[in-house]
Amino acid sequence: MNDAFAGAASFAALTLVKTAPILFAALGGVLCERSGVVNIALEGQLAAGAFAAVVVAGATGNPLLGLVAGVVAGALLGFVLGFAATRFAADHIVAGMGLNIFALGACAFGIVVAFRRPGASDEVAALGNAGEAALIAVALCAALGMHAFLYLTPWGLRLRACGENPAAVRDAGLDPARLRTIACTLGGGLTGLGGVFLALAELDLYSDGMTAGRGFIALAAVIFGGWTPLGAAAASLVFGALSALQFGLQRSGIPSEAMQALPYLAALAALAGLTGRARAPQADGVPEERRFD
Amino acid sequence: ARHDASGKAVIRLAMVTDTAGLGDKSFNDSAYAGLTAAKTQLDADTTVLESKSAADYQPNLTVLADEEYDEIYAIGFLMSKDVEKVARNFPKRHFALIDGTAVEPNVSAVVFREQEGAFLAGALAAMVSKTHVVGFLGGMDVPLLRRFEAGYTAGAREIDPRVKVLVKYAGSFDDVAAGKELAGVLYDQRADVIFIAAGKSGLGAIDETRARPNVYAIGVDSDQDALAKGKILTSVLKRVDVAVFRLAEEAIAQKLPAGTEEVGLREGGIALTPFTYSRAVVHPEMIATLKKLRADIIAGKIVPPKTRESLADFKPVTP
Amino acid sequence: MDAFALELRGIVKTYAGGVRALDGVDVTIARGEIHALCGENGAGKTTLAAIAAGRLRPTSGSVTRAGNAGFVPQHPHLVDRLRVWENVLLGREPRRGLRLDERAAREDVAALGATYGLPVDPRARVETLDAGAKQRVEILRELAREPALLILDEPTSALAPAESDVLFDVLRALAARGTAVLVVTHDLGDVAAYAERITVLRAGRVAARFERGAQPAAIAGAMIGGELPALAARTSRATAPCFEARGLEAGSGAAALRGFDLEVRGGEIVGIAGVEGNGQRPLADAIAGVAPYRGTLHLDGRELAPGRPAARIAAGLRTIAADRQREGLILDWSVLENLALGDQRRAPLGGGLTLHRGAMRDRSASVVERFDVRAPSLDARVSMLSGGNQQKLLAGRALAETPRLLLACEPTRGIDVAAAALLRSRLIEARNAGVAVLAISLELDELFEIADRIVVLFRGAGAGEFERGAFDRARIGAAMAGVRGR
Amino acid sequence: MTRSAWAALAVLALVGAGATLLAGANPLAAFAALLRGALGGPQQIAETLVQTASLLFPALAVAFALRAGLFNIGADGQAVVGGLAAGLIGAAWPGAGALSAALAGGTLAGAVWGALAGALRARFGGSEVIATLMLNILAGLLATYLLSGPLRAPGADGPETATLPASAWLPLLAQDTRLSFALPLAVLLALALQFVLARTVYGFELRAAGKAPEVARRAGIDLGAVAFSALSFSGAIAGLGGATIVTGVLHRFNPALSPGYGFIGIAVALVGGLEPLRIIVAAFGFAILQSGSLTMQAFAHVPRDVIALLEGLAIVALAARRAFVARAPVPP
Ligand SMILES: Nc1ncnc2c1ncn2[C@@H]1O[C@H](COP(=O)(O)OP(=O)(O)OP(=O)(O)O)[C@@H](O)[C@H]1O
Ligand SMILES: Nc1ncnc2c1ncn2[C@@H]1O[C@H](COP(=O)(O)OP(=O)(O)OP(=O)(O)O)[C@@H](O)[C@H]1O
Ligand SMILES: [Mg+2]
Ligand SMILES: [Mg+2]
Repeated sequence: MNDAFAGAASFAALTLVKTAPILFAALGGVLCERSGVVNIALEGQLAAGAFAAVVVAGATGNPLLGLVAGVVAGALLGFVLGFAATRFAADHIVAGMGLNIFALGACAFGIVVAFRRPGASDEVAALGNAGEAALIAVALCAALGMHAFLYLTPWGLRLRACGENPAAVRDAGLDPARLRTIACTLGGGLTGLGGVFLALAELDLYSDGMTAGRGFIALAAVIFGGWTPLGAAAASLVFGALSALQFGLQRSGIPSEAMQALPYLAALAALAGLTGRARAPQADGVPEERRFD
Repeated sequence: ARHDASGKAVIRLAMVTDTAGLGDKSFNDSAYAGLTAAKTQLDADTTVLESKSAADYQPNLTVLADEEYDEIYAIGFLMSKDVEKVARNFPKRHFALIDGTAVEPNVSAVVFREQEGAFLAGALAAMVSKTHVVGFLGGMDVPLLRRFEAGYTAGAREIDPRVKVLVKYAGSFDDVAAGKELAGVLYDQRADVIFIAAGKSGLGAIDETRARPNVYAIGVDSDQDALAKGKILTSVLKRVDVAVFRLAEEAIAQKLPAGTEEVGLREGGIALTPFTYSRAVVHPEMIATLKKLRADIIAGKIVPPKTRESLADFKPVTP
Repeated sequence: MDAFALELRGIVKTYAGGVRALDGVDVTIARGEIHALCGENGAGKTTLAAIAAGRLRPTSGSVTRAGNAGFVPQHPHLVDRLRVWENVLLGREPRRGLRLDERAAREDVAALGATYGLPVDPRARVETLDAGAKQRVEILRELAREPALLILDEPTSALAPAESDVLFDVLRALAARGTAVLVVTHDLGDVAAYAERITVLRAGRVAARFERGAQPAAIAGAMIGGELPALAARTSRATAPCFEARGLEAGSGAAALRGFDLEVRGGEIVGIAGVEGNGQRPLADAIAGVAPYRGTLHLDGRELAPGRPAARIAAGLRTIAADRQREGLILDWSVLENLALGDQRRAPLGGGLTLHRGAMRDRSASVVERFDVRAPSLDARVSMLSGGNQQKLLAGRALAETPRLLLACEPTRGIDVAAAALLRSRLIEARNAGVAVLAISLELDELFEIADRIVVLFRGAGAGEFERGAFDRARIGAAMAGVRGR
Repeated sequence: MTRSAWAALAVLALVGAGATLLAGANPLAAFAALLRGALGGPQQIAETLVQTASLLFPALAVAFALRAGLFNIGADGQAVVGGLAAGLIGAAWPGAGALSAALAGGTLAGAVWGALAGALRARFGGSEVIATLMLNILAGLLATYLLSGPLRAPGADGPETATLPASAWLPLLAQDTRLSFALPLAVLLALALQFVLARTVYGFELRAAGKAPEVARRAGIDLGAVAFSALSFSGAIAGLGGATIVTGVLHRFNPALSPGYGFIGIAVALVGGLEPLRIIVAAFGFAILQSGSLTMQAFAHVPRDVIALLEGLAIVALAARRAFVARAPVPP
């Protein structure tokens, strides 16, 4: 009985730990996409956040500075995506792919430069368990906060309008390009925070490939969540819980791959179940504004 | 060999990693340590090429052969066939394959009997464990890793027939966070000693070990004892560094051996680190037991199993 | 105080493709003046309006505005998935602390609508509105900003006549308060009744200027540089039954169809009259097979299965869709490819593995000729065509061959007078050739010109039927308003 | 070239030079090594062409689906199952026809992998982005499971098939290189796709569905059928690509057969404006970077990651040129 309780508690804890980085990235993605910019660069933003956090925490010995650096790095990538997508009418998917490749390459290269050795950084001063718990709380609150922001404030309304029809936003005397760029930058910062979580809260180092596809899972969470913060949070939790579950379920005798496949199979099954109820923002991914007549 | 500014001949050494890459503080880094040692101690000119896909192996090896590297190390069994082919195309260059079998005359290969070291790790884990539950954390569930798994399980049973060995795989060699989380799961399932053979994913598992009281880990490939002092009982060394360095020396002496060398406990290719930080837990009688088991393995009295299937047939020698 | 609200001098606009849409246009509008801009399709009206509004930069020439300009574009520019109040107040939302003050916003919008006589439901989602309501929302959005100059590009093309009158009354009230109004329209009756001054564009130049009191015929003459073409004559009427709808129920809410019966014979044009939102859209969607419905539809005696647009096309249905840009045309595609849409599986265009480019070219050339589509070339992208020419293309595609049933939704929306007359002639010719034509139009005058029979739709059901010869504006109007009696 | 293109090039050159200096190498030497490695001789050119072929298949797969408005980010997974099928069939095929059987098997396996996403999309409206993404991961797991477990090759230490018999190898175009008939196959495929898209009824319907689904639906085009078939074909193309890597390059199957070709392929496809013929050119351009970077690392001691970094920047810059703007996929 006691054991089962301990099991449940540790399962819950593990679920939250697995959820947090995905949730940060998914929220970053929601913000971006609601403004109309498809953000396929979440993976790169996660990596950049993790990398910058570790480098700065290592150099200064202060993990809080590392946290700030991680957020800034993610935000910078977000800004570049937003700027390219709006001011240069870049195709969002190409630009996002490019940023992913750039960020992963730059981090791998940066490790060599900063730590004089390829592959992984040294261990650096990290945020520890308290930081981990705090960031999990931040992630969950961010979901609520973003919901309030998007649906209850004027800026949220404008941002959503941008994602639906930037031309109408321009008619209203606002600058949709600017709004989109701001949304991308903020979203990038949030995603960067997900990277910080991985590198400085859960661990204390950066290692190539450590994001391990979490950015893409977050993208899936954005879509599953119907492009809403609370939906994305629920989807991230489900992904987190499923991977925590597969960790617990692995036993000798059952192929470990079968267990590892569990979250992904569940996602496919959910696709069949969630019959296209959610709709992407109408102008999501449309690089230029439409002609006016 | 090329000549430097002063006209001295400089030996040129290069290494190609498999897709797992550097930074794991275990297998690949061990090879890299050997190369670095050759660079500083033997004044060699060295380089490393990392492979991004299986299709990169051959061009990586070819480019290095083209660039007149004298000795080219291929790290990992996945490159066996590519080494064979490139070696045939460049008979004047010499290749060294770690973890594989050589066929060509200009290839030296080294394979390790990992299961012997893993066996000792399992025995140690069973002796230290208070819960009678020990864990194994692998990177990917592939035959090489199962060699570790089988040896480890057998070693644990040798000491404690009722021991429960939990086995988990991270599914990847570079998901550090997953390594950490899985170690947590193993510890939560009451394992108090785990053997970590998971590349970079293992770094996370060591992290988790460091954070928990009364649990211990066993490292792999490189000496990982200092990564969590006192919490890592020992590391099962796979002396890739030694093999690499020795081959470099032989290259300078122009006495490179062809063929495949198999190394284990007897040859010193596999060894345990000396419990520098873990004496508080690893008592002298445990060390004595390990010594005896090691001697039995070297003497052939114990043959640690290499696969899950042969594990079933393994009968503890000492009752 | 400045005498004029807008001054355009020597405006030239050359589009990226090299089309010179405007070629030295001067227009001045005084405060408090309603100024109409007329011209054939493609004359450059939209281009000029956009330049006047500051939405488009002229290639050369100067634009001087005395204050801020509001712009209601030809095609709606609304955020479909937001509510009416959100659209109207976007960018100037009332706020309580950091939060949106939704109640205040709704009240503001309702009050605004009441002030200008443009009733809207502030809480409705825009995507559920029909074209007229969208138009009102868009106008309200501009009015909310109290512009010194209001520019409207064909605001009445989606409105019923009565609604247009209301709109022009609103514009007159605005003008009385000193707002200058520039309105692009094809409705010369409105122009004559409401505009103080009129500029007629022809091929990018000013062709004529009129003052209040000008005759519609004179304006039309200046527009097209000749006489209006006469309507085709109708030949004797066939009576073979062709299309039949029984107990049709479709759509939802106020605009749903509730048990509608209809019969269209071959060689007959049946007009559906009604105030917008009385079931026209569900009716059209059910016939086109793009929305679920209950009841039965028969074409030439065979039942049309629900949800199968392809089968209907194969059975001989062609459609002029109500919303040309969303439902009818692929703006990024060429004229040539757009004209093949729907017929890609049938000879002479398709039928086999490949498309027959030659046949596609022949068809396009003939449609462009017969429907007077003004396009730079057959390979030009449709987005480069003016709105009216896009509409002609859409109609031309539906009548490229002789269909069995033609579903024509607002067939002449946004088309200039001459082109509209031409298109109506084409509809009558199709009827003469035995096609069953079902025309859904908000414009009673249009139905009077072409229909053999008019069925009035009220709250989703038939509310009266009138034969040609017995068309009576008053009685039809009464039926449209729900007053029974034949 | 326009001014902004020159500016983009200048930025790239500066960033590249800066990174090279940071790595302690000479930028000019590094650049020279890159070019030499990619185009310096017949061997090098052959390798670059091998890369071109490997990139071309996934790029075409992505482009084909995207023309239907569908975003296939699962080309890598499709290549893995395609390669797996080709490897298993090629290794086990008894007599003649091993190569054809391997290629056909790979194509079919890729098609099935794509069709799974297509069916979810057509039947349930499920996002193909998620489906293909999940199927990527599942493909890797499936391959590792099969080759470490039930279908493990005798003596194999990792998840690999045995070396294929020479009868299952794609014939070489040039002796002593790895350049095989994969390249002409890919180019032929590009030509065929160009024809299908531009000339056939099917291509017309597919493009219509991709550009304006609502218009297409009203024109009698079955959007579900288009989604299913387009993703199946897309998967088939990517699967064939995987099969050519197995039969033409590796001569065995290994789950790590792609360094992310499926992702780079998205960029290649879009830089090529989703036009098969222009994609060939784009693929060659990217292949130069891919293959030159090896030499750059070996000779100039500049980590290959610098190339990834520059490649990423170049893609962003290319995306930012209006000329390359392709319409984004239209959601349901
Ligand atoms: N309100 C609007 N709604 C939709 N599209 C618009 C709007 N305003 C401008 N555009 C589109 O943006 C294009 C460029 O607008 P603008 O006149 O501001 O030029 P610009 O951004 O300075 O670029 P350029 O120097 O190339 O003209 C116009 O051709 C028009 O199609
Ligand atoms: N974006 C564009 N690119 C190229 N040519 C264009 C573009 N927009 C309009 N044109 C061309 O410019 C000319 C004027 O078009 P405009 O839309 O101003 O006409 P209009 O008078 O508003 O016609 P309509 O009554 O049909 O709406 C037409 O020949 C049209 O084909
Ligand atoms: Mg117009
Ligand atoms: Mg018009």
